[in-house]
Amino acid sequence: ATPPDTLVEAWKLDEIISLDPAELFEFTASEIAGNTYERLIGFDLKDVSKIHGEVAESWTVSPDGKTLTFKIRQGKKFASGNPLTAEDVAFSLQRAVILDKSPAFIIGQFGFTKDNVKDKIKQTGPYEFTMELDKPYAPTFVLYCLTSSVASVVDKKLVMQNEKDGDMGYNWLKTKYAGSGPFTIRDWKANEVVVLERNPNYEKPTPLARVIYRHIKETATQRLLLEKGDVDVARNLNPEEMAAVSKNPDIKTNSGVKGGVWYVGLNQKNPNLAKPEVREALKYLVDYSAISDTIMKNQAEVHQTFLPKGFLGAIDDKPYKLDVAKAKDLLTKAGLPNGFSMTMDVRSNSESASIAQAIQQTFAQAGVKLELIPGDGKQVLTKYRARQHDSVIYRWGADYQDPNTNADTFAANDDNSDNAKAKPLTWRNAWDPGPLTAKTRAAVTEQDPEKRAAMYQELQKAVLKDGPFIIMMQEIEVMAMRKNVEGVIIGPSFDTNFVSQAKKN
Amino acid sequence: MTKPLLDVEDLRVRFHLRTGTVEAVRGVSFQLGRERLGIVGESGSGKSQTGRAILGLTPPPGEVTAQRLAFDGIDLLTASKRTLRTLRGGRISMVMQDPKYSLNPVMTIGEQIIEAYKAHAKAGRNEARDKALAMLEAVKMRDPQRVFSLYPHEVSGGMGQRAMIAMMLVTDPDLLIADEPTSALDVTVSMEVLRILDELVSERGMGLIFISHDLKLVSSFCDRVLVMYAGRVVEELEAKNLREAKHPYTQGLMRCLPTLADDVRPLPTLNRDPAWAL
Amino acid sequence: MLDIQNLQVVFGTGRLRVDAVKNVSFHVEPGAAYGLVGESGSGKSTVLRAICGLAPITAGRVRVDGAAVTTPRGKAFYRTVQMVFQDPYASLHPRHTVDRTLAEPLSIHGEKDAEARILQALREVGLGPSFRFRYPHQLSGGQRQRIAIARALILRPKVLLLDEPTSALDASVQAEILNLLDDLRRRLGLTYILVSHDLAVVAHLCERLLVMRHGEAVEETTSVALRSGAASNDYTQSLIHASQGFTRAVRPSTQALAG
Amino acid sequence: MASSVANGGGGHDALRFYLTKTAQFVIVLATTLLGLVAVTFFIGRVVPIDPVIAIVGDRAPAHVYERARQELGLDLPLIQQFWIYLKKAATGDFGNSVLTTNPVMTDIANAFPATLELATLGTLIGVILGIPLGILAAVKRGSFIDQFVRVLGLAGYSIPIFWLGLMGLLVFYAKLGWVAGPGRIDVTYSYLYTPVTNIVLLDTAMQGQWDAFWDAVSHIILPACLLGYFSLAYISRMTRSFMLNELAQEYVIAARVKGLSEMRVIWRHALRNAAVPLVTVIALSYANLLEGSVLTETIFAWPGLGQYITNSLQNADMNAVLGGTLVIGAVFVLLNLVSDLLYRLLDPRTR
Amino acid sequence: MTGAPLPLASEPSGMRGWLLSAEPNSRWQARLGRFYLGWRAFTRNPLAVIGLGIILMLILVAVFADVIAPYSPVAGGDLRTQRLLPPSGTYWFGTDDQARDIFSRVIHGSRITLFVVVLVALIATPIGLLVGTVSGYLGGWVDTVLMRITDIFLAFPRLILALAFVAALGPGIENAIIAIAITSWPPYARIARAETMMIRNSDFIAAVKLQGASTPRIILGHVVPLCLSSLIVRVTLDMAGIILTAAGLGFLGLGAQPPMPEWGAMVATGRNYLIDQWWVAAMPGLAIFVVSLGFNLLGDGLRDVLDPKAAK
Ligand SMILES: Nc1ncnc2c1ncn2[C@@H]1O[C@H](COP(=O)(O)OP(=O)(O)OP(=O)(O)O)[C@@H](O)[C@H]1O
Ligand SMILES: Nc1ncnc2c1ncn2[C@@H]1O[C@H](COP(=O)(O)OP(=O)(O)OP(=O)(O)O)[C@@H](O)[C@H]1O
Ligand SMILES: [Mg+2]
Ligand SMILES: [Mg+2]
Repeated sequence: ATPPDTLVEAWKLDEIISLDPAELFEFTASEIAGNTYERLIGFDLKDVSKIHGEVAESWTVSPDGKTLTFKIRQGKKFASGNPLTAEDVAFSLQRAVILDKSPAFIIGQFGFTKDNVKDKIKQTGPYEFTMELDKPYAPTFVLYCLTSSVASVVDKKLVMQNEKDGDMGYNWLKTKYAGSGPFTIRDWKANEVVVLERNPNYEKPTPLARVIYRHIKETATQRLLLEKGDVDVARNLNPEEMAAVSKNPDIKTNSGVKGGVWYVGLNQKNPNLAKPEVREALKYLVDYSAISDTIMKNQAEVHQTFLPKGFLGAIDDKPYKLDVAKAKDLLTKAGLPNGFSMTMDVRSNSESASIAQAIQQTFAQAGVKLELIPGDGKQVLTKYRARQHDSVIYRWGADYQDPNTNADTFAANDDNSDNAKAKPLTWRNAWDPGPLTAKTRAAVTEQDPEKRAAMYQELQKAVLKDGPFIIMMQEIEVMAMRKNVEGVIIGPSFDTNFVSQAKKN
Repeated sequence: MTKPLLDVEDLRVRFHLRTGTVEAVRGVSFQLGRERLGIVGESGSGKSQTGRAILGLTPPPGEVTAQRLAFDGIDLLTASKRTLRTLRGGRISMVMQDPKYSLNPVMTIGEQIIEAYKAHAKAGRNEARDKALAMLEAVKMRDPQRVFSLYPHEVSGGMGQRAMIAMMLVTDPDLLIADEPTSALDVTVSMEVLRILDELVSERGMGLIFISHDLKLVSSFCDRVLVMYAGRVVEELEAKNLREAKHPYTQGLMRCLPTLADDVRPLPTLNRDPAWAL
Repeated sequence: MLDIQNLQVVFGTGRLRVDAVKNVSFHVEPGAAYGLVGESGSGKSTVLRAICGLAPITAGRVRVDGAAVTTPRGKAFYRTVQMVFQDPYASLHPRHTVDRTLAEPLSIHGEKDAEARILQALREVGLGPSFRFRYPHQLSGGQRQRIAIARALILRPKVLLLDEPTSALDASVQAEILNLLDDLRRRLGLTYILVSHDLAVVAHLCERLLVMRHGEAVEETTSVALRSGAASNDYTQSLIHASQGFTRAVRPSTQALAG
Repeated sequence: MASSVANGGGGHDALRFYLTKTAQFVIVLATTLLGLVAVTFFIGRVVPIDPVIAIVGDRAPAHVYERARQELGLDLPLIQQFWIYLKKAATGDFGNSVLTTNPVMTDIANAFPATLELATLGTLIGVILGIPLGILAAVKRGSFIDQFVRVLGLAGYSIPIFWLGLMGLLVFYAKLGWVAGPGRIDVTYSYLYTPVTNIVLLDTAMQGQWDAFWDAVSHIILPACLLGYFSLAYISRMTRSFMLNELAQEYVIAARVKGLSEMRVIWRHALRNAAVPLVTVIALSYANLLEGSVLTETIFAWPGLGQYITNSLQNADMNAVLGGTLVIGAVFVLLNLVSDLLYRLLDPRTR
Repeated sequence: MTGAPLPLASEPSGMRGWLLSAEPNSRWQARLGRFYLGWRAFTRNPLAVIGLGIILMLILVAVFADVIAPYSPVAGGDLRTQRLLPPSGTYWFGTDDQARDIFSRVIHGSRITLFVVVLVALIATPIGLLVGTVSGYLGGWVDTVLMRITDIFLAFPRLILALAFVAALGPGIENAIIAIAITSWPPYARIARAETMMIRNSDFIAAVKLQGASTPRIILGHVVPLCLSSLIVRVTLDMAGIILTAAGLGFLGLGAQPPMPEWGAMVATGRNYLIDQWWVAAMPGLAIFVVSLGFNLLGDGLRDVLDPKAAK
């Protein structure tokens, strides 16, 4: 059994490589950052379109739309005891850009570089700072980006105390903590455990004294631990296990829709897949509802457009369902009446392997012979990024809550050549979306939210019809937990699963 | 001769094998007093099995029966395991053919002698040690102290054989079965070993069964000889009368050896008569 | 036929050095039989092995048929010199039939007519064709030794090296093998070198012999001298004495000869 | 592997003998490790996984990716990379793990004791039960107990470890509640002691945290028994076969001739001799447990070396893989040496 | 042995007599006789016969898989109604998460298992045999070099090496087999070497040398046959390990590709349903167990027949 003031979660933690908000980008680390750091802006978990200040008290946008001025809440303190001021906020943003780690582009995309960021993001008063953008972006776009964990506020004084060789405390913060959130990070043992502890300086002390994430790789093990009460929450149960534990009177399940989508990418370098009829035919050869009702029960729901529900402009069109006759027609039109053979790269040991096998079955009904190539996560990814696949089954998770994050990757491709710099999903599948690229770029600077939403709807429809993506499902996150656990929040993004108000009765 | 030390009547040893039942010893009978009894015969004639059956050490698939198998009045066939254990090594001992295999390679020679002694005599460590050293000296070991702490592989075949004899005689047995104690040794060394055994018999009055395939040796060393063929005793006679053996098998064995004394060419060979085995 | 001059064989180096044979010389005429006797470890086998290349010649000279041997020995050498080993149980490949064992040398040397020669070799050692497809475990020790002899003879060598060919055998079988060897020598005009620790066996088969001890030649003598008990060397004397059987009291050896 | 050398010689010779032996051992260790590094290194480079992704993730912009690639030195020729690696490794620097960001040696210092603890206990169980069972089977050859040991052993060879592991958890942890669940120690106790050796049983015991100690015991007992079972399967079978071999030797009969009790014949004589090859077998089975517990570690959420290396391999974290492999290789060679020494100790013939 | 034959209680006659004849008339009879003797020794061990029975069953099942299996091993049924059904009259072993009949999959999986086992044996045994015999026979620096290489492969964590190889060559059953083969030869080399060292100084090797035989001839014709039997025994005993390693690779997703009915991969999938839908993992697991057991029992029996040292 677990202590009453401690919440223990069983979770696969082996992907954490850093706890520095300027670097962390994985689901697990993001969630931990969400519970331990505060960000400039937050959004309403029920209605993502509502934005509010978290560390920021208020903000104003200049008439030309290029300068934002933020006022910071006063009286906040870091866990270390240092007061939180605009200096810390500006420093945190600058630091993210200067360190230039993986998530830095979320802030950097507004025209900040290592060299100019100190001028463009400036402290203008003890509790005020400004941001100067290179273009008049849609303000919602900017603000949504500031809700992501890379915009977490770090304790400048503490971090700089631990600076070595001008690394802005990077090597220190990788494994340590310098924030102001409801919990502090007490300990991280790679592949073993992350321990959070109540931050006494947080304005609204948490009911729990401690939250412990234990690395449990086996889902069956997670289940046994949960049923036995040795963990309070199990995070990675599969549908069958979920169904089984939900019969247990001591256990309940909580779920929330997430921003991730499951899709099959079709490489346009394959001449068969480059035919529009073939792409469409394949979209008719997936039994969406059967998969989401069985293999992915409680894990995902049918969704076919690239924007997940809850995003600005998201539509929920579902034109495709399993229709072998129609698919055969389309294949005949494409000159492949007897079907053809293709391969699909699959991450072994994951849900995708099961989905892929179900797809394999339905493809076969129209004569499409699908050979599955299982591989390690990183191995499949390497191949995918080198455009060496025929098709691949993968999941895409939004980087931040603005629709641009998905549009940018599903609908835009600036350079389809083999040595392009950016590698969005369109590029990886060697698809040139033509005019859609320009439309995506235009949508980013559209100031009117309604017009902007309409632009994204158009993009979604175009990709749905013609894109080399069979988008199948939107992710649902389910946590199985002991009955006495309350207040665990499953937010719409992976860094908004909060335990700050959780308690155990 | 009064009551015999060992009385064997109709001893049989059978092995039940896949290919059928093999009778290795078929109705051997003899009596032994305090004397040197030789058992000769060619390879596989059942000499060793006879010796082992007396000690109750016939290997697993074997089965031993006899009309009578008594040592000093004790029936060995019906004796309890416990009795047998006290007899074994205590009053009956056996020197085995090859010291290379019969000594435990990971124990020192001294340890092994002490162990044999302590299995039968209530003695302290020091007393046992003294006894062992005395025994090593008795078998004419040149440097008993040194040999005492040597491992079997560190001594030569002759020394090993003497150590084996020391180990088997440390309890002052009444009967010693020596199974080809010299066939692994050089002629010169084997003479020394025989001399030791000879002294023990004449000085201590021990009974000795001497198993060998070397007729010449047996005839010169023993008092009485049993000649075995295919598991049976085909002839029993005084050792000195071996030259006058009646049985054609014994005669054949005697004649087919080349000697320095005369040069027979071709050497007579043995024509086995199936009737001998019956 | 065979001429050994100052043969020396050393195994190992440093602490592990063993001087197995020290400075041994002897000479064997064609068609003669020469014996080597001595106690265990005196280097008898090593001399034989050095002659046929199974042990290194550290110093000295070995001549066969007037020519010095080469290292490694050529095929021609093996057609001239063959060896029979002490232990008939170890010298035959346990998984090969008699047929295969005898066919092997023929195929190595590219001889034709294997069929007939195998049968002939079996006949020569007094075994019938029924033995041809047996495995060693289906043969008695004496039969095995006969096969080993047949194998050595099948290439028609001139010299046969015999390393205690009968010491693992029963007395009656020993007589058979000794008779066979005697007979073969006469019929095929072979040259023998015979190693044995049994003086009587050496005397039976050989005309001359060399007594060895600790790797050295003690004395060369004849079997006639041996039979008459005339030995100049003490060690040879003691060997003669011991071969007479057990004697209660230590007496001069000459007396024992009568018994 | 023991090369036996004739005995004898004075103190000077003995000294020289041991010096040569030591030199030989160092050379063996060095070449084996070098070979291991080379093989692992080059395998690591042909593995079609981009190690850079492991660091920067999938979403990183091109320039971030490029920079990370250069930092890893992946743009240099292979041979040069290997040389650089060797030079660093010689000074004990195996680089940092990409996944955990720690120096590889630090990670291994954490993970190895966990595996060591488990494997040692497993081997102990295997030895304590396996040897008597093997002896019993040999002494009562063909009897019921012999067949039982045989089937027990064969089952140990044939049952997938993950199946047995999960079933064990289900029965003894979930249903019966006799043992604690996966993990090394309960969270309640995990901060009651300071890790010194990282061997939980040792640390807690040395610091007198007996509650924590007993909790750790109840965590380790199930996986240890599981590994113990597999080691038992192997050891009992080998014991049986060695004992059969020894019991057929002449010296055993000689011991019986001396009138020793059967117990003494078996334990003092036969086993003492069987122990010689058994040492090698035990060392081998120990080494196998050290390297082969990947699946057990996964199921029991045991943060050990097996999991560490597998996880690293799957993420192309080559520094970690190399480091881990080297440690296991070194342990292997070391165990070889120890069994060699024990061999010498037990068998006077090789001294 | 020479000397008088001891009378046997019953003389073999007829066919048996012909086989057991001490004077075979042809190579064939000699060989058959040997085989028959071995067979008789073998059949005296009931467990070994059971083992042989299991292996024969495996082969039969693999050959007639198409006939035996009632359903397709790869095509699944309706996900909504036929998924994860417990064993019943229709689906003897139940169905899996893709609504496939597990019984049919297990039946067809026997082919893959057989393929793995045979191929590994065919690759690893000759490598081990060659390295071991050459190393043991030649000795010297050849021995040193070969044994160092063997040591390196031996000291390598086995699963890791296999994983690395599979990762390098790409997943798939063939590569898994190569990987397993590459990791399993070192022990064979060691055994073969030990055996060779024991026989290389024996008289019968000296005898062929004296007939002028070349080194390859001695190694292949004389040394190898003698090492073979203990190696065969060892390989059979290893079969279980090989199946389980293949299963382990399948478990890590690096073995057979879905939807191939490889037993290890099936168990791996079943792991997700282990507690409630136990049959998904248990059925292929049981198959692995039975076949490994079969190989082990067979190996044990063969040891008694082939290995002269182990036979008593
Ligand atoms: N364990 C056994 N199983 C079957 N037969 C056996 C066994 N032990 C001995 N025999 C047989 O018993 C017979 C007699 O064997 P024994 O050892 O007594 O012969 P021996 O006269 O001592 O011969 P040697 O001079 O060769 O030692 C032989 O035919 C032998 O094959
Ligand atoms: N290969 C070898 N390496 C080292 N020493 C050897 C080798 N072969 C023989 N020796 C040693 O050479 C010496 C002579 O041995 P050899 O076999 O020639 O004796 P032998 O006279 O034939 O004895 P036996 O009558 O026992 O056969 C012995 O001390 C032996 O240990
Ligand atoms: Mg005998
Ligand atoms: Mg010799």
